[in-house]
Amino acid sequence: MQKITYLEAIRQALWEEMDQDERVFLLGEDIGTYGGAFKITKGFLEKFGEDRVIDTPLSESGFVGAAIGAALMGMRPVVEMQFADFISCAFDQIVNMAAKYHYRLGDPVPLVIRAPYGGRLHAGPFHSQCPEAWFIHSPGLKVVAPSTPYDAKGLLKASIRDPNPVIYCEHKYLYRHAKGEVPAEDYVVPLGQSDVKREGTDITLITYGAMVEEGLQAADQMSEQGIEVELVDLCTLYPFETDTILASVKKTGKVLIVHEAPQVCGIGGEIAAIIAQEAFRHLDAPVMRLTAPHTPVPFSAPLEDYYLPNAVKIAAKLNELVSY
Amino acid sequence: MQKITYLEAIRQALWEEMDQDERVFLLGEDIGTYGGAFKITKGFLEKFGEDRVIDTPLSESGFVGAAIGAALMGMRPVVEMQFADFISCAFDQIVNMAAKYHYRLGDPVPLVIRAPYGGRLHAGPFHSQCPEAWFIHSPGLKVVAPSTPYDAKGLLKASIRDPNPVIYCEHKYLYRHAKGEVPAEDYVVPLGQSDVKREGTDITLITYGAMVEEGLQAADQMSEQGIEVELVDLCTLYPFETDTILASVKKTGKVLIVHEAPQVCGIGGEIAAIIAQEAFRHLDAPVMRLTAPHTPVPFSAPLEDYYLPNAVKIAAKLNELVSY
Amino acid sequence: MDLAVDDLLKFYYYLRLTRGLEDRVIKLYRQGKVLGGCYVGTGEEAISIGSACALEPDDVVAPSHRDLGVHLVKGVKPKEYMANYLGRRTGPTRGRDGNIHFGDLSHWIIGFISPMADGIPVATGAALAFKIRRESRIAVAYFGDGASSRGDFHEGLNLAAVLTLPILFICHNNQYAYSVPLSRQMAVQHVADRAKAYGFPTRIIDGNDILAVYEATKEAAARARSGGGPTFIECKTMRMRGHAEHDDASYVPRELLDEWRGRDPIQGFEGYLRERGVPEGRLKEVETQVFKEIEEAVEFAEKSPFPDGLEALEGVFAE
Amino acid sequence: MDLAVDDLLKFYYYLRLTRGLEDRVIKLYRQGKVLGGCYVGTGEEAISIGSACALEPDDVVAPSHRDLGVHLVKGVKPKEYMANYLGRRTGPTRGRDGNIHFGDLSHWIIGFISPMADGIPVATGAALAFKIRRESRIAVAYFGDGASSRGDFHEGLNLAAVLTLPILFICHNNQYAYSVPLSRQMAVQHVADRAKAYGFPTRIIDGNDILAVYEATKEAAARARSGGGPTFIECKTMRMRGHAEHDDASYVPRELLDEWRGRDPIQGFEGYLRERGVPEGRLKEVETQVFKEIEEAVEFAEKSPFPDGLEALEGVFAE
Ligand SMILES: Cc1ncc(C[n+]2csc(CCOP(=O)(O)OP(=O)(O)O)c2C)c(N)n1
Ligand SMILES: Cc1ncc(C[n+]2csc(CCOP(=O)(O)OP(=O)(O)O)c2C)c(N)n1
Ligand SMILES: [Mg+2]
Ligand SMILES: [Mg+2]
Repeated sequence: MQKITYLEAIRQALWEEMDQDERVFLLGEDIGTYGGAFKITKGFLEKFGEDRVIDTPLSESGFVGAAIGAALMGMRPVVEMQFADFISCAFDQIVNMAAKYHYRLGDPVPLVIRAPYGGRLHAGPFHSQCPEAWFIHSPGLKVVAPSTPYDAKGLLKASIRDPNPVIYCEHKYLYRHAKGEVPAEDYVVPLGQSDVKREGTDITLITYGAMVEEGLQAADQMSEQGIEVELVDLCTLYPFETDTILASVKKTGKVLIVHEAPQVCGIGGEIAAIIAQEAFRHLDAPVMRLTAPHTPVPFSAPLEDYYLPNAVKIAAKLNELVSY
Repeated sequence: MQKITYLEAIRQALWEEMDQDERVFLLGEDIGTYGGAFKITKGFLEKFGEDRVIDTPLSESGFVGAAIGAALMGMRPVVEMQFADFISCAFDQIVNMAAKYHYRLGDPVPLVIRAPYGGRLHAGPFHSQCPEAWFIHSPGLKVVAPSTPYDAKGLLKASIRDPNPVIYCEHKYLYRHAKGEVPAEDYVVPLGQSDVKREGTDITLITYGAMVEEGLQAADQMSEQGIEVELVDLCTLYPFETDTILASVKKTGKVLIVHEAPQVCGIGGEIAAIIAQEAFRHLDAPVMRLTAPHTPVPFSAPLEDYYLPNAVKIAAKLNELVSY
Repeated sequence: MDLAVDDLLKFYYYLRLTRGLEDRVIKLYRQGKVLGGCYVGTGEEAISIGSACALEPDDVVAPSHRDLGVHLVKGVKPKEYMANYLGRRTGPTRGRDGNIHFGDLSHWIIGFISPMADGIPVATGAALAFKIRRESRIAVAYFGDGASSRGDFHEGLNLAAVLTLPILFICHNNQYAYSVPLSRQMAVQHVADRAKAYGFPTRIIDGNDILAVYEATKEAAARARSGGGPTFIECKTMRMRGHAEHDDASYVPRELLDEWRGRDPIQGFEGYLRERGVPEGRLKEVETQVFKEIEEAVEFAEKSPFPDGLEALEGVFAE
Repeated sequence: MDLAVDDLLKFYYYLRLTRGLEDRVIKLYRQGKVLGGCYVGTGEEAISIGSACALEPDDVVAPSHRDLGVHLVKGVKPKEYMANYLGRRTGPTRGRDGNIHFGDLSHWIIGFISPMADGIPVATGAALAFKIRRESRIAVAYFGDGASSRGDFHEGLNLAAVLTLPILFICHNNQYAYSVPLSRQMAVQHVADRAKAYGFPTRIIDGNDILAVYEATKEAAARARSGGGPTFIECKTMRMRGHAEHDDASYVPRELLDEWRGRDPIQGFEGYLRERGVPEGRLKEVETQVFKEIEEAVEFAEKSPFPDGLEALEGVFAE
């Protein structure tokens, strides 16, 4: 199997879906001639032409709205936000127009919005945000956040083939830092399934995106102390799947939820609440969370390092749980 | 003491703050000549003049941005969203400009955005939404949601005097349905304090806004069965206060959290997670939530009635907890 | 432009039907049978109908909240409209959304939502789909003067211009945005002055003259269809009632309303029909027909079941 | 307009200082000492400096990401700029935000944030505050051609027009938005053609001629101060480097860059100073002074401490 980067996996998914379905087209800033701020669509303009790789003016609400209209006409637009941070400029079109359309009128809106998100690149408050919770809380949207090249490719293909608006959160740090095996032949990773990235018996660690790799490193450290951590990767943040989570919790009795987004009203609280309700009798310790603090994402290295969860901090929390 | 409506309480707070602090001024659609879609600012134009009661063009992002700029110049703008649903049109200015300004540069942004929110008026998907969780999740914003005329007036005054951006969620159903005593003399209800609206020993019911009255009715029903419910009104949704909540939970051992906003990534999940972590040993039953389902707010009476939590549904949940 | 009498009577039929349905809805509202808001386009019917009649069946429209006529011309049935107002399961939204917040892609109508101007970029995207697929269809976005102050107006029109898309932007300039007169919405005289910023043709016409609207739309539609790009059509008119039925519009100067009452698009068109020698009988026929349809619609709606509460949970996602 | 030699040398000083600081930052970036993005305004300095020099000390500016010169003229120190680029505690954001994403109200500078055009409504609100308080101050919003495609441009300019606010809108039209040329951003020739939509005066000037920028700003500022409302000033220029330093801008035609290299605002102004008979010595003085300040700034920044991680938690809210 080919070993490729997360970025290449996203590129391949886009390329293959455009190649096999002419309804698929791309809209965004600098995605054509320039090939995208992260060069994900490099070569697409040459291959698929101006009609299907559209450099838009700087107007997120305008081109997201346009993508919705094209989707209603049976196209399968994939919008690139240059950075997830600018998705807030299109917020109204996403939560009011796209999200509610099918519920109100029964017509599908097959739309994917790619949101390059997350920190660790010292890019400051406006190029590092994690927007997922806003959209998880908005009925009518699906939200996806892959952690590996395999998932990135399979989930993007599934998102493009899905008849609903999908916010596809691709972590910028993983673009070049995550490498992994990806089959050459066509496959999808279905939306709405979480994935056990590591089996274990003692503690359940629930996370997604860039925190999966950190969690796995922490799990290895714990393993040296004889503590076996089971890591559940949510993969899809809405609709998220709870069976895997609850099965794991019932096995381990201890849970740590980790994410990079701010804690308050994040997905971590939601999952913790569900566990506290559904697996109440099986818990041997309080459900713990490790997230970013309730601040904007700071720029300077020492600040951002302090701000972000990582393997060391995860291991420390896991140890707290052990000794509970 | 005067017995006034929730609407009148908001009107008085605005009037008195404008009267005693000339930095306070109003921006919004139809708030001048017309007195506002809900007539809250009726008479303000005549009293305070065109400079301080500004009818804006239909452009939420523009006038919220302008309010931020005026706040930076030392003014105390109070923006009226005609309906909270349209706050999504100003989302970027709120979460990127207003919320992050003080953290980045140390300059305060004393801004209040009044958001008439909530359902029960059969106003459909675009005039009934509850936006609070989006903003609770956005570091740098305070979020307030009063349930009574007393709180509405005191919290609005506190919000206007606060040096930070505050999203003031005023429930449209309460405008005319909530009446209560309000002192004539100046007072504030400090931000960041929850309020025990009913004392009880058996179950803790945590809620806010229009669900407080429903919760109190349910509590009375339970009381007839000898179950004493303690109702904690959050009042401020961020920064929310946990001491009162935890003290109550430690007393009762059972918790129901109720809100009108969709469940996933709502404040209910956050509070449940905190309780599950902080009061783990004190819980005699799983923390339960009763919220709106994960759909847009439907229009037709039977649908909206089904959609919204109410006293009957709350009582049913409380009974579940009793018999747990 | 010489239209056959039957075409003219079709205009007349839709004018009467639209006015009649909205008058009837106002009655129902007063009787407390309509929940939520009650929005009508009284006095602005010629804009919706004249333009929609100039389109091909598979052209796409994104009507606004004063465009019942567009829905009717595109094929929405009076009973569907009534059922939606009354929140019944038989309405196009099955009770999920109210009044004219609906649409129907089987008639190529994009659903209206409240945030003003949101339909503009969406209609632009429909036009983009046609361009990509080399279809000779066009899209039409409808909106008011107030909506043209929103960023989505700017972003949508600009995108359409840059991509030379087959779309018409039709503005009901009814001189008010709720209570706010034009003078407090913009510092230019015409909404069309704003549209000049985008580099495609703009026109200003009498929105109360259905023939002028029809003609302007036909001409712009032909240009759009042949790759000539967007056209902006500002239709001067007047909002003859409150913003919605709860609003007595006391902020509107009487004289202004009186002036425009004299320019009612339906009366005006009736006069024209008589000049053209259309026999009274034909007009009466239309009126009886319309009356019948309206009463049938009301009866249908009132007899229709409400949705069951449980249905509230259905259809958030497409399968 | 006849400026004293000292004023001209002040212009020259800021031009040199700006260019020098940014060249130095590029070096630091290449040495891997700058984290995050590296944005400079090479070739556009005359716009920032000519306009800022035409303002009163208590006028408020909302600079964009090519406006280092505005910061310097308003009083930001080179060392503060350097310290911010290097993420040190001694920078205006104490390491919380990077590069030119800063501001300082003690110098009446509204902080720039990334979402393009967001500063436009905010500056408009500052102008609104001045109008409400009857202060004779004005606000100035800076932005690029690309930013003018955003809704906030439309909403901000319209609000300023309707309320007749004391504000100037100064556009760096450097012909590209990242990789997107004007022709794919708008279907009109000038950004000023867009601004005509709002009903206040617009001007198009040579952004590489600092005297032209100064003059145009002075004139517009006087009008704004005396209640005449907003002015839009489009400054034609060229982005002479990549969008940021990671970008080689290979998508920009060589000839275009060559043409504009011949129109460098600093060289051009030097020529003018010599014509005016300003002695070489004075120019050399400025250059030595600037060089000294830059090296001091770098030294200060590099010697400055990084913030402690814990500081990340401070200051989300004002007390
Ligand atoms: C973004 C947004 N803000 C506010 C409103 C509330 N509102 C509904 S209609 C209206 C006025 C619309 O004026 P115009 O566009 O001229 O349409 P008209 O009602 O005059 O036909 C307002 C302010 C809204 N629907 N959307
Ligand atoms: C709302 C928003 N979308 C996208 C971006 C990413 N981006 C940063 S600068 C830029 C181009 C800006 O062009 P222009 O306004 O002309 O300024 P210039 O860089 O040319 O000076 C883009 C697309 C952004 N900063 N904000
Ligand atoms: Mg209007
Ligand atoms: Mg530019």
